[in-house]
Amino acid sequence: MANRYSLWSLLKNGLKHNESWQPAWRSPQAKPRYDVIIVGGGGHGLATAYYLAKNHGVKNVAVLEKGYLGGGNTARNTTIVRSNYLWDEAAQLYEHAMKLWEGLSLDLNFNVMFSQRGVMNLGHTLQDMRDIERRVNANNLNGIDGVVLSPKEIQDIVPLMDISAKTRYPVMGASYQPRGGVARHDAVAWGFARGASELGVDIIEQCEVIDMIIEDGRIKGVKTTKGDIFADRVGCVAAGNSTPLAKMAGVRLPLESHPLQAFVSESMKPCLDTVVMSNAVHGYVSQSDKGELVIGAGIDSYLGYGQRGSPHVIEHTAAAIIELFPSFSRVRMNRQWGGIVDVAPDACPIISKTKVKGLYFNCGWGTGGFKATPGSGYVFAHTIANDEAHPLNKAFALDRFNTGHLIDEHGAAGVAH
Amino acid sequence: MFQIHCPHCGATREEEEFSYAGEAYIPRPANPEEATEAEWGDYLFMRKNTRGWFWEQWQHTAGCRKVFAVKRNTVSYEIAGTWTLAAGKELYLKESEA
Amino acid sequence: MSAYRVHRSSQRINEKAPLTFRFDGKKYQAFAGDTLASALIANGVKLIGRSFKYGRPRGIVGHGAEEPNALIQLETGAHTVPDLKATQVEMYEGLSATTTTGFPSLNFDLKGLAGQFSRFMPPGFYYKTFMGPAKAWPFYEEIIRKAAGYGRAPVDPDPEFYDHLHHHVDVLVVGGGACGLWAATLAGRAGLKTLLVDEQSEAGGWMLSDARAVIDGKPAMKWVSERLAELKSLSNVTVLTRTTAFAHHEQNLVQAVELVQDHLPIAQRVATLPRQRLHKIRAHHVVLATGAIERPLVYGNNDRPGVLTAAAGQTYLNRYGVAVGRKVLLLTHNDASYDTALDLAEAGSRVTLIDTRQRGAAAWRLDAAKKAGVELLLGYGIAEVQGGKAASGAKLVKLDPHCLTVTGKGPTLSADAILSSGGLTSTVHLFCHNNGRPYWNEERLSFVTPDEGRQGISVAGAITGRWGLGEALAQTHASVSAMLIGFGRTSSSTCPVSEDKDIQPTRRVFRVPDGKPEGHGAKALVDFQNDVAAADIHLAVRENYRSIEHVKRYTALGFGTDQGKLSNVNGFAIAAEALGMPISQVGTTTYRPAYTPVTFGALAGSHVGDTFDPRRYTAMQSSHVARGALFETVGQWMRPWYFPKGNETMHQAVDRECLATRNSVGVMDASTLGKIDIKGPDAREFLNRIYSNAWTKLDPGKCRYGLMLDENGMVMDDGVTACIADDHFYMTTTTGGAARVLNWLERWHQTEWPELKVRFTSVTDHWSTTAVVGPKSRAVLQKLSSDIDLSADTFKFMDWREGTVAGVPARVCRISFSGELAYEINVDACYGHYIWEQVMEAGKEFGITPYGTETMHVLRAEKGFIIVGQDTDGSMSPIDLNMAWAVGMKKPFSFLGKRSLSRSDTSRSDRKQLVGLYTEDPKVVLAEGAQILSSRNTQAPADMQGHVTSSYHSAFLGRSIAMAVLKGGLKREGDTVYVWAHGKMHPAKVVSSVFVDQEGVRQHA
Amino acid sequence: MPNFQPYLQSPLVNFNLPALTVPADASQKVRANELPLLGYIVLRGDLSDAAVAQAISQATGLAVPAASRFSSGEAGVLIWQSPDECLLITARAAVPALLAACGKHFDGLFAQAVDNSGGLTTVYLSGVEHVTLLRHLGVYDFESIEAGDAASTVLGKAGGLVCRVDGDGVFLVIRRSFADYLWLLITKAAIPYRFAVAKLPSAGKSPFLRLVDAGSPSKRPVAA
Repeated sequence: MANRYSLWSLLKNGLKHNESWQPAWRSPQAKPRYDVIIVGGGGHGLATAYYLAKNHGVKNVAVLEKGYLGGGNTARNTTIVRSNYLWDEAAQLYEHAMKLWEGLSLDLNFNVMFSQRGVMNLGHTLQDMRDIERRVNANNLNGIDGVVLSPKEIQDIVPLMDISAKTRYPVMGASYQPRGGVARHDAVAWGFARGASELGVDIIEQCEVIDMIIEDGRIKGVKTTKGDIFADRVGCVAAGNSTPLAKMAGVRLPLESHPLQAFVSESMKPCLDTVVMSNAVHGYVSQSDKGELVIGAGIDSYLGYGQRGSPHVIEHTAAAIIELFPSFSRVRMNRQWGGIVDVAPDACPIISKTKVKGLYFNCGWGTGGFKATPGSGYVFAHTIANDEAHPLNKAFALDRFNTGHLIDEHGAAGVAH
Repeated sequence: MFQIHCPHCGATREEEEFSYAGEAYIPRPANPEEATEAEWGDYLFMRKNTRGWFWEQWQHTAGCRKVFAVKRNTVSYEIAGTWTLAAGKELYLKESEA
Repeated sequence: MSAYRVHRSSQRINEKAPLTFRFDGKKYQAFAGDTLASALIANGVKLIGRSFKYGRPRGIVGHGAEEPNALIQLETGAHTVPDLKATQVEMYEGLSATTTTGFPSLNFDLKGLAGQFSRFMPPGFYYKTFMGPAKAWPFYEEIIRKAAGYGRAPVDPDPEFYDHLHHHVDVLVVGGGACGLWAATLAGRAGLKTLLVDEQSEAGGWMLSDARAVIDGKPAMKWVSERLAELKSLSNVTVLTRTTAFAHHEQNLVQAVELVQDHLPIAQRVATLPRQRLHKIRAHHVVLATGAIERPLVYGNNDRPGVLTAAAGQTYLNRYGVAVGRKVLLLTHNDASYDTALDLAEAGSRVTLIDTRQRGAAAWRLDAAKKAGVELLLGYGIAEVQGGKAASGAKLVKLDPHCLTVTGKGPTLSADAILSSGGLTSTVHLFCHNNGRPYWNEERLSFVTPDEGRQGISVAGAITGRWGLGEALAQTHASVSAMLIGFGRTSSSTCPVSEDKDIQPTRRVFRVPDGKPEGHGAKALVDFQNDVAAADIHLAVRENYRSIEHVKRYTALGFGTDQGKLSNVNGFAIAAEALGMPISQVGTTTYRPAYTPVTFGALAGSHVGDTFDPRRYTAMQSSHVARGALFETVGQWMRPWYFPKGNETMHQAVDRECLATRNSVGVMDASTLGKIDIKGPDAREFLNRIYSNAWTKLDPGKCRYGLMLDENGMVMDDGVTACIADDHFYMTTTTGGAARVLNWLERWHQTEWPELKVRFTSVTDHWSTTAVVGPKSRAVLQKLSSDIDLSADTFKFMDWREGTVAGVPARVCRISFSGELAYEINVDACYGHYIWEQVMEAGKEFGITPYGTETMHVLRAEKGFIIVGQDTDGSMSPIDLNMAWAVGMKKPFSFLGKRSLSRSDTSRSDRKQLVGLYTEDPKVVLAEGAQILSSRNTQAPADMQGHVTSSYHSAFLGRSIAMAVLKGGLKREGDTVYVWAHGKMHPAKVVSSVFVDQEGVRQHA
Repeated sequence: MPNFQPYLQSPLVNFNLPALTVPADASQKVRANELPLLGYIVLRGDLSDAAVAQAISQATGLAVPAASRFSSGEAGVLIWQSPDECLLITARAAVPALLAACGKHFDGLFAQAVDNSGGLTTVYLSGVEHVTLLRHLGVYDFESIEAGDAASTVLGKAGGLVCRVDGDGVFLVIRRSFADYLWLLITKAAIPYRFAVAKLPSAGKSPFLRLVDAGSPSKRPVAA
């Protein structure tokens, strides 16, 4: 790698007043034709391009991003990574991603600050606890780490949590995945961009796809704000904007795009070492390396592409956080934001071929896309390169909505991620 | 947080009184048994999910409990109008033809 | 009193009210009206903190919300608050604050040592190192985490409370400066319902700092107090101070937080008042008069303690009677900050004004400065501030008059304070929260709002880039007058007059050059809180982080608790230069709420503690409490879980409750079930469509169990529905599903079948339901009812009768969720408690036993009855549940979900299906949620065949029972499967899911 | 059969309001108390259908109210709920007769009457800050509620119906199972206003308060 990052490179460049650092990725002019076009320069799209080049030798690839790369949900999520999904299909996909996360910084030579500080999903009712038991047992049999914690064990890990019986929804226990954690979201996009660019992928920012060029049921290329670009294979990874893209190709998707909000507190000394999630009281929280509490709010019920939601959603989340952590009442929210999540009916993604030959979609990640980033890119690259699903994403095809073979992860997904 | 005019109560109220009820005017196949798997799947799950002006349903849960039609821009969140389901359908069909 | 305290006629502090406070344990004096910041400066305290990344010493820079450095921890124990800006903390007697940074101490900081090597820790430092070995990262990370962060989170629950207050007004004015006051005055005079909010302890805005301002020929603060008096006299106007509008949402919903009691000593806070109040204001029209914030210039070591903005210097002096220094350097590029120099000189400080402009300010100002004894250095800049923990002076450079370069050395001057003015930045945040875009005004060097505002929003004063008081008031007057016309009102008021004397143009300077290539000289800070220097922005661009969002995210510019109020425009300008494009093309980043930080407590309001979420109770609640029930949360309902006697464990109590019920009689509160009254000539047809089974032949007086499917064919709810009359049904739903089912019925009726004449009315709360269960239930009921013929032949299983029970009108249903002879007595809930007690009394001779949900679960599981949500999970069809008997495939109308059942996957025969399990060891009670394997092989990924949904010890059978879903289970009766949970494996045999009384003899008794 | 002595309990019974009730005085800026054990009948029918409207009027003696309004008369209060629903609040003792009258007049029409007397209760909220209190509880523009108005809206996380007879106070009609929660919420929000559980004022012209007298124990229905 021409521009390898290391302590040594920091020293060397520091001595030169940091004037010799090279661009992290190239920003070339778009060529008229590529082997593969990836629409969407978020984490998933960049990962797809990276693995296309790295695993499949497909290097003549363009990633088209309508804004700045990593500016969509990659930049707007609460960075939680876990793989404790209920159903075999989802569990194996997310666990594959987890394994990639565990080697990602070294693989990319870019520290994505993947921090395995553990993820806790709280249970507040008897049914919550049954679901937790079921999921942890399934996880263990799928080779995924996880234990069921008692309130006392929870308290040992998260001392500030109120586990008393006086709360409205007392904490009855939790599932805990020690390998879960958080990662630095922007770094994931930048790391994949740098890795892909290094392997020859062209990253074209500020390039919006405005139409698809389709002849005889085959994709030929895309029309963009920077002109027509041709390719025989086009993979769309555009999260909340997937439906408008699909519409250009005459493909219908079972998606609804909703606002999902989040907020952070001011920066404080370490007070929460673990990711805590609760579906029943509707909140999830972790503390970033910078010291901010990063808090995920609920999904707004209505359809929305505005990257903003309604304030009462944030207010309810603040109340939920106080229900779990009464002392955080005096902590202050610094900044809130919203993303657009594309929600599929079974809360599972679609990683699929379409009726248009050479056109592929990777979408429907709902609130859970960030944690899958490397895994999603990995299997989507395989799907595009071979025109056939990887065994891990076979079950996530579009036709499941016709046959009824849904993979219902609502229980595992809930609001949270 | 939106303010929505309920065409049944004749009043503009805050979003917290309403609940969202999804895309409007999805026709249920007249003879479900005759629908192919693809047609049925389309009806069940495929959605317009429009970016821009969108016909949707809201229910005035805390008020009259009536479901009604709203035409709302899903990007700017501007609301063009609200109608009873019957009145909205005429307008919707006219727009769909145009 | 220290040398920094001076008397000013304009000051707002009360010299007759001295206060004491503690800072880092040391006692100091202040006056009422001070902020913590003004009091610290007055006491000569300069070092307040250490910077986030490099541990650089930091002091107070600003005087309000823009402060990036002076983050303090206020008070201790349960009242502690982290990360407050000292500039916004109002002083009170006994206040105690501590610094939040510096390890091991503020004076000697290890991070500060590391910061000496900051050139090796550029932006992206963390991304470029600590990657391997992978196992070492947690170690590095713990050090990074400990080094980051400012204050400490409170540990104790908050002793104070918060609330919300909603407003609906014609006009909301945000900002109580001169323009905001005038806007509110105009709106108020026009009779509009008007609310004005201002973040400070008193209105006046910049007028509080500018002792020279004149409006309508009088001192501006006099004009301000006249306006306030007038507004107070208008009943249609409300003024809220200490109230910050922090977010602007759809259709002019503004959230504002009022600090009700934060300015009071803790002991004096009124227990009956909230600490803070969240105002949610829905306004027809919003006037944003949010003003502007002065930004500093960017130059070497501009972050040393003692370096402030000129506006801060002027504010501390005129408002608080505090001179920031006795020997002051003021670096500027504009005329306005000459006032600061004049005021300081007037107060006795020695002031050197360093103007980057060759010719300085307008002649009248130059004259005034000279007259006041201000030393003028024209055409100079500061290359580097000197001093470590406090600024001691600065090294100057001579600037080229035309091109922004260094042409020579300048003097080195000593000073105890250095001020700079880099021009004003309009406070456009609220305007932008909801899609509004500001534009770059090259003349005013600020992102400003368009004069016309936008739909529903007027903008007034400095937010538009009008820096002169006269022009700002004139623009406000015009803008608000136009708004009044929109309301159909006119105004006869004349615009207040303030003379804007002539000024010289500002010099376009953001980064003051030091004559060296960027990155070679002293660190020139842009974002103080995040340690972002000018060179860092250049580096980000060099590394291709070229979008302004990338620049921000890579360097952390603007991501602090000050949200970049001082740094954003300087950052954009420097990025623009590095990118070689105009600022207007670089654009702004998106502004997001909150304008200033808001406590979680204020956001939550009263929705905490016992009102976090409703607890719903039945009419029998006090009976249950009196009998020692423990409760289970089901949805929002509190249901009795079990009724332990003495030291009984749950297991023992449930065994006792089960046996009593099966052998004699038990009683359960079933009032929480959802109940819907369904009436109309098409009620029966509607039920046919909404339920999977047939309703055509159900006669009045009869009940039937119904299964409700979603359109995907999966079971979503179930319950018993009674036919009251041909056109009248009484439906029950699950406890958790009541609201969902009512909405489901309404939506299908209204959207799909409006032609059906049927209506639904929720009567969940009207009826109390007491279930009397067990072989002696008839005997109990017989003691209570004389007008209902209870004989087995006439009142059959699944019949219902109207009559009286214990003298109260009742609907009695002979239905059973236990497989026993059982009756459910429905009465007006006001009689619920009475009936329950009567049943208890009548059952005494049979040892009647109240039971809760746990025993209910065991009894129904013994009969194989499902619980929706426990034995189903949204992926179970009625066929999967072995309930094909409840699916009327021959019904003429294709009921909801029917078509989905015949899809290729849904109709597979190897789907997971409901079965019973008997463990080989009858004492083993399987874990609910245990997974089922076909073999003992647990090698991951193991072949999971299903899971245990319900599992209990059956005291009646003297062994364990379990319900489970199992792939192809309906054809696997007799097979042995292996049930696994937490590393333990138990073989079990697949059996029918009906364990007790398969023939139904008991319930038909 | 033993001699049964049925008793009724109102939804707020667990707060024991009668024991807490104090005389009203001006220092209490927010006052509240329950109007226990009234009768509630849900009337369903297309109110724009003249025949239905007439039948309702004949059965109740009350005019069908306009949208978001209520009418009142001897039988009690008739509150508009939706284009096909009204809520009749009456004395508990009058419920059986009114139900019967509805049954009679609704015959042949697509209209129904459903007894919901066990499911609801009414709280009188008064005092100079009673509107402020409502503004703490919910998003509705409570200042705009005029005499004769009935607003169905959200209060905290529950629903509620707010009716104003005069400037002194409002009547909140709430569901039984949410009554505990709402009472807690009211008392919490009222902390700054010298809250009191105050004796209900004499009925005067208030059609709601008149029903309390009509529903006093001596006039309660005798069990059939």
